Amino acid sequence: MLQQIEGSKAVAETVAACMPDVVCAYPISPQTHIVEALDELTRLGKIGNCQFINVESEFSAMSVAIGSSATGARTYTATASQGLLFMVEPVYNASGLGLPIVMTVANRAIGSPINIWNDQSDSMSQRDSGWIQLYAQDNQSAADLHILAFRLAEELSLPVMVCMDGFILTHAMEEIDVAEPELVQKFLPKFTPRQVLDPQDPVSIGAMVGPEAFTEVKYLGHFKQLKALEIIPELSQEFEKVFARSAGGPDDYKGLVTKYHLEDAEVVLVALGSVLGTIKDAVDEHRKNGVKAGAMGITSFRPFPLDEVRKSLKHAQKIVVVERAFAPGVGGIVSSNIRTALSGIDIKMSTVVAGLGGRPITLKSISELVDKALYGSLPEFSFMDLDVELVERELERNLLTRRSGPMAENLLKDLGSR
Amino acid sequence: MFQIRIHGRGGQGVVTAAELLSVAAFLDKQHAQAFPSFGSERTGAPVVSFCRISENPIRLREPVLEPDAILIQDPTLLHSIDVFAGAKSDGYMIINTTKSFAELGIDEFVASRPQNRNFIVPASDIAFKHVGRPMPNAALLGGFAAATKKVTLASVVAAIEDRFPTKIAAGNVAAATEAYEFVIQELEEVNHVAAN
Amino acid sequence: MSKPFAITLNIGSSLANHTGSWRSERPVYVNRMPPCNNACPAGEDVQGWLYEGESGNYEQAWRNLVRDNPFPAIMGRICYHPCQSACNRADVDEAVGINSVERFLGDQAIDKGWQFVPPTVKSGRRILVVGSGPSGLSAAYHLAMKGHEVIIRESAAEPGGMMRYGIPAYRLPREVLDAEISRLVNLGVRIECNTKVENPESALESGFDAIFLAIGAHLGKRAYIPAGDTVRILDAVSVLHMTADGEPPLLGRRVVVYGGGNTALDAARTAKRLGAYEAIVVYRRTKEKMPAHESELKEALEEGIVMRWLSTIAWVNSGAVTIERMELDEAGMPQPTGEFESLQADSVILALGQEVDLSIVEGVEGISINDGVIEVNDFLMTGRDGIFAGGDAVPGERTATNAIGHGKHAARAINSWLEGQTFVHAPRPDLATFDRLNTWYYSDAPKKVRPKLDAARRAESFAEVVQGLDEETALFEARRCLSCGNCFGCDNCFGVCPDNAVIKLADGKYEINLDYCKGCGICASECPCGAIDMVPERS
Amino acid sequence: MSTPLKFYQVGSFAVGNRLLGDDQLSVQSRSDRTNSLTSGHRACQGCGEALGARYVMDAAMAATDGKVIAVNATGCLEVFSTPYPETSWRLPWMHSLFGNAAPVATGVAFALKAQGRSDIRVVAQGGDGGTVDIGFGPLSGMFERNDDVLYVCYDNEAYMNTGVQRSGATPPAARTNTTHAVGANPGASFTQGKNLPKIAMAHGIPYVATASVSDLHDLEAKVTKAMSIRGARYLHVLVPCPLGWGTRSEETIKLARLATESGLFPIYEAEYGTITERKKIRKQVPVDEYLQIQKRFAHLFGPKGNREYLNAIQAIADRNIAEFGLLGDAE
Repeated sequence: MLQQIEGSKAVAETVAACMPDVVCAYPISPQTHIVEALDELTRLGKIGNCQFINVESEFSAMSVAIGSSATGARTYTATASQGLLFMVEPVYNASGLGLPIVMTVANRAIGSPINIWNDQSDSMSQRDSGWIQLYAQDNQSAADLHILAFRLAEELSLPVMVCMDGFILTHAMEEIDVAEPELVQKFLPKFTPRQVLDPQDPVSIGAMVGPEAFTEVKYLGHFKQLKALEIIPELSQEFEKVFARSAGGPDDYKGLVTKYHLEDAEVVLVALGSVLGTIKDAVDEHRKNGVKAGAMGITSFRPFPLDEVRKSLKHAQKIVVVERAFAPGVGGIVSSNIRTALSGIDIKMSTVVAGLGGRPITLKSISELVDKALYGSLPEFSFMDLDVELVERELERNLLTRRSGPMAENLLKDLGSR
Repeated sequence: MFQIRIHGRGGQGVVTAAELLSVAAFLDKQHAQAFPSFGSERTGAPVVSFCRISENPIRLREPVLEPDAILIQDPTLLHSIDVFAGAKSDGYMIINTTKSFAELGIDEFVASRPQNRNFIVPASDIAFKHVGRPMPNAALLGGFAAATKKVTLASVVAAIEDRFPTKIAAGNVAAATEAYEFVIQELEEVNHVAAN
Repeated sequence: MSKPFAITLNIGSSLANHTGSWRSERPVYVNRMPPCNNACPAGEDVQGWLYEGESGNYEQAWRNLVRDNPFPAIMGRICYHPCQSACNRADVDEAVGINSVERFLGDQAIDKGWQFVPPTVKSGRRILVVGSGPSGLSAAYHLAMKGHEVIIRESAAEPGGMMRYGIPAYRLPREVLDAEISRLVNLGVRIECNTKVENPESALESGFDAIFLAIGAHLGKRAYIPAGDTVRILDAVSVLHMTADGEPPLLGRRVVVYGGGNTALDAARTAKRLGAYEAIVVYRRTKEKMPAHESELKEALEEGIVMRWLSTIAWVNSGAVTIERMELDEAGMPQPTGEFESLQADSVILALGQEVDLSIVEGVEGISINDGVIEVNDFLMTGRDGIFAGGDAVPGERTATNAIGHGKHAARAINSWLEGQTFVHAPRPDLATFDRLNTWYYSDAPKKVRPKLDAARRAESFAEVVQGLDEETALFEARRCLSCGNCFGCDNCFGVCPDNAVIKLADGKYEINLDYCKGCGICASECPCGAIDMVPERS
Repeated sequence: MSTPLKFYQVGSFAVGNRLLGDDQLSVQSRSDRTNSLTSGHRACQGCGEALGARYVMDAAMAATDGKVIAVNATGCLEVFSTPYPETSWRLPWMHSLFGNAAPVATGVAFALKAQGRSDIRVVAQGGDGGTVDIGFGPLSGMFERNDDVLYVCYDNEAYMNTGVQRSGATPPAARTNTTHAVGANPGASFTQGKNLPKIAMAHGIPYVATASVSDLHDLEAKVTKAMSIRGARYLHVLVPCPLGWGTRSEETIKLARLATESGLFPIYEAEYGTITERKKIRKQVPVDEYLQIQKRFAHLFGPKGNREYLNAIQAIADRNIAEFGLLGDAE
């Protein structure tokens, strides 16, 4: 039903419609509204016999999920930021064991300095954890991707992370068509686990595997990811049939990527998540001015749709990758994956790190990127709206005295004195 | 697209106000987006929330930087933050106060804009009367509906009724309605003055 | 279900991994010689029959017992149970009351009428046993069980030897004695009483294939004591014999017994029962040096017998006995002190030991006498082929149990001799010593004391003083056995193996699964009874 | 016979007795015991943990009609029981990580609850490292929520899997590879340590007990009792480690026995935070008798020994004896 609803609430209701058996969570902003709503829905008996467990840490949240999933229960949890880092060990374990857990990551920056606002450095840190990662461009897709995620996870026996920008999406109220439980049931069959702890048919799960088979186990995990690249389009098609919309949101292409005016685009902006909306507005603006701009969103970051990305971008002249996280010491994270996709093709590509720690990514700044890209003034790697003066002063201080004090405090002092 | 920025203090229902507004717009068959300023502000701290209303689906995810309307739930904020930042020259401004613009020291700002864009609503008083608590947000929304015509009073009322339990909803509906009438009255006075 | 590769495994698959290859030592179940068995002159497999007794399988226990000793009801009363002195349990709390369980089994057998199972094959050999004391009867039993025809000739009116004529009825009721002897008769042993064998050689010639001399030591030792004629001086053997025959001697009201052995106490206690109001035992040395059994002394004291330690009888005259006080020298030998004292006495009983009546072997070629007893070799054969001897008539400790052991040993030796072979004793296993036990597993359980007849009532009659155990307490006692050195099926090895490498067999035994046994040795160290050895693997 | 017979021959201390009826047999003495941890595992010779784990799991299986799911922390037990391609477990078993056995078990328990399978029970198990150290927070959470899990700690008093390093359960003065027996204060420090049974009791959970591999009947009774209770339960089992303690493989059970008989490892039960039962010491031994057969305490003995430390350890035993009332006749 179409309603004006907060993103978190829509996700919670959609998850509830997927009828999980176990939901476990530890509160962390900006994930809280999702699990608060799920607690209420559980208590109201809206999710059948679902068990909601307040754990004492994210480490335990994912651990409970592992135990629950291995016992054949459909299992859900949500986290963000430091929470995701605190559960890294069981996150890897869940994928290694092939447990189809679905987890929402309400994307948030990672400290230090502590920062509760949005960027994607949390989920990006887990890009190699073996989980499937789906990024939502708006709240409709944030909600819908969960339905797809459960189906995908359980078909492949692999956990899936649905990443949605914290606050920007989780706390935004907008019109969302929250999937009807009857339709969800049509799309999402009963969970039939591939392995289950059952006294009737006992197995040992989680054996120690030595050099003789570890590579093979890892290869099979990789193979499953690649398999997902085939299954996601199938499931997306099926989803569309049932729900009359794409799980990946507007401009969805096979559930893997989104394509916006790519056919003839000379400048293509690439991004993950909610910034795509602003980017599309920018594309429209430039198109009005006759600039052949386009945008590509990546919904499935893991597995990375190398072929689709290559096909979508190979005719572009300039590519600007807008990233909400980066790899210190190297540069872009998404960019390097796109480079892999485009290997052998010589296209000028720039990486712009934007929106770190909640800094607004404005339409104005995005639009300027297109201009700069067109005029060749966009460096290969840069930070959007970086306060150059501020950082240069701190660097100066560092040069002058070894003990220049805490960097964050210095910057704040500087800002205050302006 | 019509963009609204609401200023208030933590605990005054600033975020709720933006959300109610978006629901009202949704009920009026428009597209709307409401979001807070994503802070970790505690009770009493200055808080901002945003709402966008449009005939078309909204994709933009930046904060409202150039508001078409500014709602000020607490006039004491005038001295601590720049509530008028980015204000459009023909934008709306509705402030919860019993004082005059002059008494608030913003008569200069008001004077620089069309007269039928600036409104005073004694929202806390109205709220106190109907709800028993000085929660100004519903009353200000009634005032906003009257001033801007961007949402209907009926939708504001429906949004309030949908959000709150019956008793509280009734008080807030009464407050919104009274504020709505209050602003209509103000408008008439302005028009009357203008006509004269 | 297609399970994920490698990380998910089918249960129990480690059985493919034979960890037995880790082993450098392997556990081996052993049977050691329990100290009770080791100490038993009759060679009873005490642990073996207690094992059956523990489970309440009394008949089987009895049958195991009588494999070695045909008189459990008798021995359960009169044996001084060296088994209990050797019992390892004494170091935990108290020795197992083996003797009382033996008596219980013996009484059960009498009660239920259990009989020996005669051998199915007869040897056709005839053997003469001279004397029906414990060694004679024991030999007869073992020989009969081997299929030989056995004839016992007894000079006395009734069979039993010292068991009848030396041990008072209050210690060994005659019906018990009769019952166990009659069982032997039922087996086919012929007992000819009032038949004195004068010459074993002629007996051999008259168709016996072998002879066992079990003539005992029935002559009371005399000592020269200056005496007048007012005091009767008798010897203890005669007193006891006459009493057993129902013709007790007149001893008077004050009786002094001279000696320190069991017979002295028997005589004193008998005197009490015959009407003496005072019975004093005069002994040269101290209580500690006294050869009589502790329990006998205790019972005697309970009955009012007075002991005069460190005293000798100097002379006897005019209804009085003069005793001289002694003191022990550095070597522990009693030395006169010259201090005298007078005790009133109507009679004096000398209990200074017994001697063998050797007249039967006088003149028999090859048989030699030494120190008053008949000389025999390791197989209890005298210097004369075919003539064997045992019991009190040959060197050795003079106890009924020892005599029964002689009987068994002689029977085996005779049997082998008849077959032209030399008896070879089965090799004795190593002793099950206390240090091999893991006593933590044995809970504290003090011995059950046998009830005794009230002391006041004892002096009035020859009723049996020491009563038997009821079934429950007998079972309790049986279950106190530590089963030293022999598996008793406690499942400890089965339970404590970290590798599940002990297999429990259907018959209550165990087997090591060498496929998985890593040789850690826990089973051996945690075996309560020390029935497992760790043995190095051959390289 | 009217009254049931006691077996004074072996008391109730040996694993079984050929004369006992089926209903009186310990689980371990039954020929048809589950052997939840079966042969072919790769534990060291004389491993106390292998023994303890089989005792516990077999008892749990017996108490639940074979309906147990086991969760295992990383550690020796996990490594020696499930190296690909073989597993020694014969029940549904799962290993996830070092520190998360408790919450994984919580997940299993709640999954079962969601599925309406109240007949299937969950047992989590780990070593002392996984329990008192790295898994402590999650375990405390499991306790505090009163999740329906029996957590069993097999305490061998150090990190044996990684090669004998100190854990929060390592006793004072013990030598490990991170508490070398050199310098002015050789071995582990004389701290209070982390007494997890007491900490578990402080959570007020329905059942907490200590046990050792030296008293099977007590151990089995405690597992059986624990399985009869719903909610969070904790069982702390002392399992000597020949490798880490420097002891002879055949002395594993003896060591566990000496630990309890010296008073260093009190055996007790508590319900809802209150001690309800304590196992009396049968034959008290001085701590020396327990310590001197362990190489990890070798530096306390001999001419260069440390009587002061031995006295301090004896004082700990004495305190335990006084605190728990370990002497005197059994109740």
